[in-house]
Amino acid sequence: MRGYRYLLNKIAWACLTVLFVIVLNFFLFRILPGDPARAGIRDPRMTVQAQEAIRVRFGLDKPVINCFESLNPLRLGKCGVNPLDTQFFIYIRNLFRGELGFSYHTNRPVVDMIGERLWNTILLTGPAQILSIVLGMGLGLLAAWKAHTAIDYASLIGSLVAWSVPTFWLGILLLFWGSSKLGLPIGGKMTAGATYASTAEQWLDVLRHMLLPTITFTIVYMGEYMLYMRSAVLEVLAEDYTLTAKAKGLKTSRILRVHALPNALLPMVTIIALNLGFIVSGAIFIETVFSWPGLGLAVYEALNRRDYPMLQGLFLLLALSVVLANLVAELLYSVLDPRIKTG
Amino acid sequence: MSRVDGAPLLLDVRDLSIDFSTHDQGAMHAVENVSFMLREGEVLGVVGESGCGKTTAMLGILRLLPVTGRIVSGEILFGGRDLLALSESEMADVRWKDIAMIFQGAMNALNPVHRVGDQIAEAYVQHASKADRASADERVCRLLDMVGISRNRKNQYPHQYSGGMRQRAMIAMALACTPQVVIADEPTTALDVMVQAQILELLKSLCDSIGVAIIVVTHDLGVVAEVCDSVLVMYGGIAAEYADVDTLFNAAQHPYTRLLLDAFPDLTRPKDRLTSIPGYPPRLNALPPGCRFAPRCPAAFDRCHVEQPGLSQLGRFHSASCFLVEPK
Amino acid sequence: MSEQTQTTSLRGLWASLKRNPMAVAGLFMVLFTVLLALFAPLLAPYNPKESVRVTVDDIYAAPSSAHWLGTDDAGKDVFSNLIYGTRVSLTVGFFAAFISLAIGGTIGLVAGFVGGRVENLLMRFTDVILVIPDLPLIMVLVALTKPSLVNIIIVIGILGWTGTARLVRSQTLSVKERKFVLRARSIGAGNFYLIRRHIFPSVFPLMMVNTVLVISLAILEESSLAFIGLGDPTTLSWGQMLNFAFTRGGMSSGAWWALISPGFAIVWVVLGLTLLGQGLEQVFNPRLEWHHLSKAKRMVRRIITRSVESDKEEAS
Amino acid sequence: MSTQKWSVSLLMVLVLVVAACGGTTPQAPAAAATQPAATAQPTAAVTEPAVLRIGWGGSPDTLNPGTAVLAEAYTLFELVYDAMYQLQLDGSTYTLELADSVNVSEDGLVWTFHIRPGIKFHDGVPLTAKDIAFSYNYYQAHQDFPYLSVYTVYFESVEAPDDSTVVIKLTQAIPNMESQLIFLYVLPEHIWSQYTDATAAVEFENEAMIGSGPFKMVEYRQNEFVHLAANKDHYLTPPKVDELVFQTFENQDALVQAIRTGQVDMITEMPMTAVPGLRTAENVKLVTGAPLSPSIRDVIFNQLEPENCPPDAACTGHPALRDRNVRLALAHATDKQKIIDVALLGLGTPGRTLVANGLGMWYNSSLQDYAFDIAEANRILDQAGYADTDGDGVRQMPDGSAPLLFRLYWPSDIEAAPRTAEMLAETWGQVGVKVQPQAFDPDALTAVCCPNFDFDVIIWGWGSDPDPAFLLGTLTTEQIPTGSSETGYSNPEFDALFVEQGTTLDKTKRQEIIWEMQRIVFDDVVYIIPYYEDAAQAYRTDRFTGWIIDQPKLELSDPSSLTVVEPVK
Repeated sequence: MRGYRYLLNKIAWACLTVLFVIVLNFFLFRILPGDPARAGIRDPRMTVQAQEAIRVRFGLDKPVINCFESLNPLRLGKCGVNPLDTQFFIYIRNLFRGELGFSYHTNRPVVDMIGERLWNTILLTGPAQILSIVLGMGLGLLAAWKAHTAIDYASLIGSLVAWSVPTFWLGILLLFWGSSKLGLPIGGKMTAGATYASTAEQWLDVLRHMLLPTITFTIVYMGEYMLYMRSAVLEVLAEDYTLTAKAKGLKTSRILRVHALPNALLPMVTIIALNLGFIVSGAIFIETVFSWPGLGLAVYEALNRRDYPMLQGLFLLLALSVVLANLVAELLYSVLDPRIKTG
Repeated sequence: MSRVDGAPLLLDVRDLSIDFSTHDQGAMHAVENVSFMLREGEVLGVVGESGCGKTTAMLGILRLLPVTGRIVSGEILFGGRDLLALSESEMADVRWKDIAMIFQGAMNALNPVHRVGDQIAEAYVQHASKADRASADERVCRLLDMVGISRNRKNQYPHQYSGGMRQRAMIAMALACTPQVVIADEPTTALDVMVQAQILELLKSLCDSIGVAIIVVTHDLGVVAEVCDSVLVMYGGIAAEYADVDTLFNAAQHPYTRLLLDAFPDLTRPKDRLTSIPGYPPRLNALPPGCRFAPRCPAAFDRCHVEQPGLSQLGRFHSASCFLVEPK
Repeated sequence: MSEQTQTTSLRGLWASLKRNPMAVAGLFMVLFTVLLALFAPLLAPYNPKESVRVTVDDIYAAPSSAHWLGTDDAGKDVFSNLIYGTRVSLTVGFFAAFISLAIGGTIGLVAGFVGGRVENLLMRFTDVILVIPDLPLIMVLVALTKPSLVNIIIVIGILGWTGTARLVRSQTLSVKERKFVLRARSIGAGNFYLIRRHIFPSVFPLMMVNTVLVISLAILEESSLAFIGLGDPTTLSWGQMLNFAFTRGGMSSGAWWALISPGFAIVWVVLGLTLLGQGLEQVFNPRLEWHHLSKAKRMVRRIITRSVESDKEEAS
Repeated sequence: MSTQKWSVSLLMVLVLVVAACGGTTPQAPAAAATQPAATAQPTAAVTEPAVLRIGWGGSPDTLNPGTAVLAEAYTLFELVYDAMYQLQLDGSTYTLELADSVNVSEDGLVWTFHIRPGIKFHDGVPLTAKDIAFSYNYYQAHQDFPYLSVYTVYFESVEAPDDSTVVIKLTQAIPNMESQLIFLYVLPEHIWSQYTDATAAVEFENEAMIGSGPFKMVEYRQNEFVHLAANKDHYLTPPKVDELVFQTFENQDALVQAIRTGQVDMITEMPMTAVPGLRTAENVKLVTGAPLSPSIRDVIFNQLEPENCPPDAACTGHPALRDRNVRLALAHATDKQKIIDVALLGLGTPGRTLVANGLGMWYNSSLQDYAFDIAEANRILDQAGYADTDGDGVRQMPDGSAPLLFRLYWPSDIEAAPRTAEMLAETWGQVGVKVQPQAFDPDALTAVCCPNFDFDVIIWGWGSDPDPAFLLGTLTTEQIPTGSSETGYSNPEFDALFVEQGTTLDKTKRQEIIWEMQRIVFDDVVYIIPYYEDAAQAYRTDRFTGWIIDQPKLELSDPSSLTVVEPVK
């Protein structure tokens, strides 16, 4: 059946893309100047031997890859070196063992640091994404149905404004409005060091901390979903089968729910999947403004501290989630659209 | 005399006029004072070149006009009620229960993401009483049998049907609630000749077997001769001639009808050369003064270019709008 | 998208744009900003470049008659910075969009026109670039190439073309199949002639629509980069103003003006561009104004003889 | 095909992407990282426990003293661990902490410490001389510890003959023995002995952080908060508060907003621009002063003589910068007060030498700074032959070979640097010297600066140790190839004095030498030190009282304050 080969092709390309990202990731951070020993504050107490010892600990004394001693400054080296002694192959071997190396900054394994933060990002972006999908698409459906009326223009303008606002700026304004006017917490995931009578109370505290970032997220993403949904539904409502549905005497609500929505959702699946892939990139700004200890904040900190292994791990995770999101979109599209499923 | 002369009157359209408003070119008179009747079991053919307003008139009956269209005058009497006076919800009950329609572009008329069987059932369930709903599945199978589609294709999707089968499915759907009237808008245009014949044969047999009245909109006189009991010829939004099929084919009065017949190959009377009608159909926003057909009418004289001829009654079932045929 | 609707003449463009109120608003906002950028020296009360004796109480001074929008963390007049800032932000937007357009346009055109394996390869390459999340990659490239405005423009341009490439490819594909192209090819027209005479004229308007979108994305991207400290501190873009205001305690010292005005300016330009984009989209690939469920203004005009209440449609 | 199917598929998208993100399985929200094995919480006093909340902008990089680099980590070490000596807030006097007496052999090579009896670790195990000896040997054994191993350079041997005596033999007599020991925190041998090999020592996260100091670790969430509890039976300074919480705020404005709204009781740092606002905020007391560990901002001139250029280094410094007159003129053309006013909003004092004013007696306060005088600067340059031959407002080299056009770099992580660069460009422009400003990524700047010397002028800075030796060492000729020397300055007389101060035991004699070294560098205008940054901290007056703010140095998060502060009645 054509569908099966179609998916195999997609999966093959996804794997190839991931491999490309892995290789790009490695060389990208070897081209960048930078030295783990000197990461952070300059201090005269750092002796040359200490720097050399640190470089050995991070395996940076080995050649980058056969024939290349180092990429920045570019120094050629012996080509006959055993590949397993070069940083590249060690990196690949560790990768397949699930190790992403050690952070320059905290000496802790990158995998653990990402693991701790992953849950926080999902906790923040998950509900926000669902909220913006539901609100955005609901509004989009309504605006398309009532096309060229007050509701349509209002929601269109609203979404365009929401789409044009820089995320971090909206975050800052909400942070200050929320904290000074409503007494909402200023940052972080929960009140520091607080002891909770019950987990329910703890969750309540977390929710209080989540309120403002979630609102920011929802506003920013809702605009985009609404715009896409509106154009998708407009197109569907102009199709012949909508006229047939009306001719069949169906109620407008049923026409929208049974005939228009499923057809409009098809393109939306790809857009939603793509957005889910880019969640972390989007979260960088919101988590920074709200000090929310998620992956976005980890990217910001790792960049400020030039913590290359951590950046490398985070980029890999970002690229992986985008590739997987695309793959899932393709899968879902073929499952949901009978025209592709049945070949 | 038409075959169903004595049958009770189902649909009586009187002086129906429909305008289209556009941004820059003002109002376009798509349909002007068109009147016709439909009796039980009758097959009425509505003939005319493309852009003569025939489809618009049909959509007007079911009030499915696009938002820019407006019915400016006329009455559509059906079952003793004027459809134009109904509220939207009352009209929704009439649609498909009493009057069903088969659209021209059948390719896209079925929803691609729902099974054909479900779409047919949906039409039935919408208008059936609570009790009958249970028998929806069984009813769909009988409908598919009627139109010659095998039952096991019920759960397939529209894209798995050929053009002809999709048209048959549309017909099945149209008959889901056994309506009194079915409007078929160019049912065979997009199909090849062989399939065309089968579809026409199917329509004819359904009309005889379950007594449903059918309006067939077409630009193909062959279809009219084959299937219809009476014919309404339209040109530039007006009713040029309206008669039973025998009178029309043998004693057409309106110059346009005669030219139409000449332009059509006829096995019974060999013609050496088919005459084509010079000129083009009028653009609805730049209609000529006087008779719409005047610019292309070989028999046109000065009055035709000035005045618009009214519809004159020539026989019990025969009328035409042309000065030549006006009783002196 | 048939030829007739493609209003190539500017007057025709304005005629069709005029009908869409949002597009007009967008055009006004964009033109206003461009004028502001052009006549910055005349409009700005102070020249941000020349040195001015600054004392501590000049820092984050509240809006006053001397400084309509107060001063920033270096005592410089926010209003003048804002006006000069339009120049930087617009240049970043236009040039980055130009680069994206050039790359995306060519790749899309070649992929669409040549087709086959070449198309597959180019499109897979586009997917890969799309997959790599651009913000982290930009961070690395800017950190690598010393933060300067030119580098930022190049970096945003290099990574912003995937959308344009896909659009141009699909448009080229659809035009390539057109009869008049096949006919031209059959009478021996060369590839370049075909592209120049047929493909490009119909692809170009869509690229224009996409450009407006890409420009607004570039401006947003620049401000995000500047916010996380990757901008060029020696330039005077809105993003940099936001970064200074945010990192040097703008809010905590109550200097809302230093933070709100640049943010507002960004929203003003980006909104203007997107509204204009919507309008152009409607002109170049007009979708039906209405659809089957549109509420008819008045389905049946009141017939003189009998009062027909036909539009008491209940909300279904 | 009801729409339920669509919503299910949407959720599937979410779950699939989530599960696929990274190989790691997300743990449930860790309620408490690791419960300390230490004694249970202090018996809950009848009243609510006094919890002091502190807000700061950073977070410790790691809790392992060996590998830690950031100041935040050292703040925690000071609270949780003890050392042999404790540095007082005047910046140069040391008091014994773990030991109650010490005697030094005549030749200054053998230091014998008598340890106070009855000291316990937080897990109840007694602290003995053996733990101290183990700790010092442990630091010496790991050369790749960034900072702490360098303090054991002069240790020949460290032994503990019995539980209360520690004997340290030195390779040479050194004057600043106390400053070497204040950072060598004493680790519990019974825990750290399991982590002696190289990788284990570095990978040990030490989250339980068992020490003997006035506070003990309760919970640590990196980049979120650190929760400490008071060690009520500390032998020297039992704290009056019951618990301490350090909360991290990623952006500075949130920090200020936190103290305004009372969400925290004290903040250790703030953006300078917030100072005016906080001065007037109700029940918030703002305090400014020299920081405990001073940070020096310096304008570096690349004055490397070509013959000193290290192998495969670029050495592209502008020749004019080797001429003292040019550096002197630029010193006169630098308006330090304006830089402080604009870049630091007045929160700094004009600087003179690498040794900051916070280092107490070591700071040569007798030096008279170069006055900001554009005319004087122009006069010096005219006299030295740097005329503006082509009239473009930029002077040329005497031989007309090149204009005085200097590349001015700074690292992008110094917040005030861009504004400082702007002002330097302005005032230097008035004396005919043009600069090309360029921000740099810190690591890229390291690669360009040292030991490559591929620059003209850099605005950078140093973190400083309480003892001046390390900082002054960066100006010796031998440091040029190592990269520690930024200026490429090489002065034999200075090198000789550096060696001499390393071996002078007598404090006043050593002070004279160090003052003389600072005068030489100052006269040669090797650097321009625009300012020493002041620390600005604030605390809620309605929450806790007793903060130590009358000392020459200011550090509210130092044990000196945190062990004496008590809730406002």
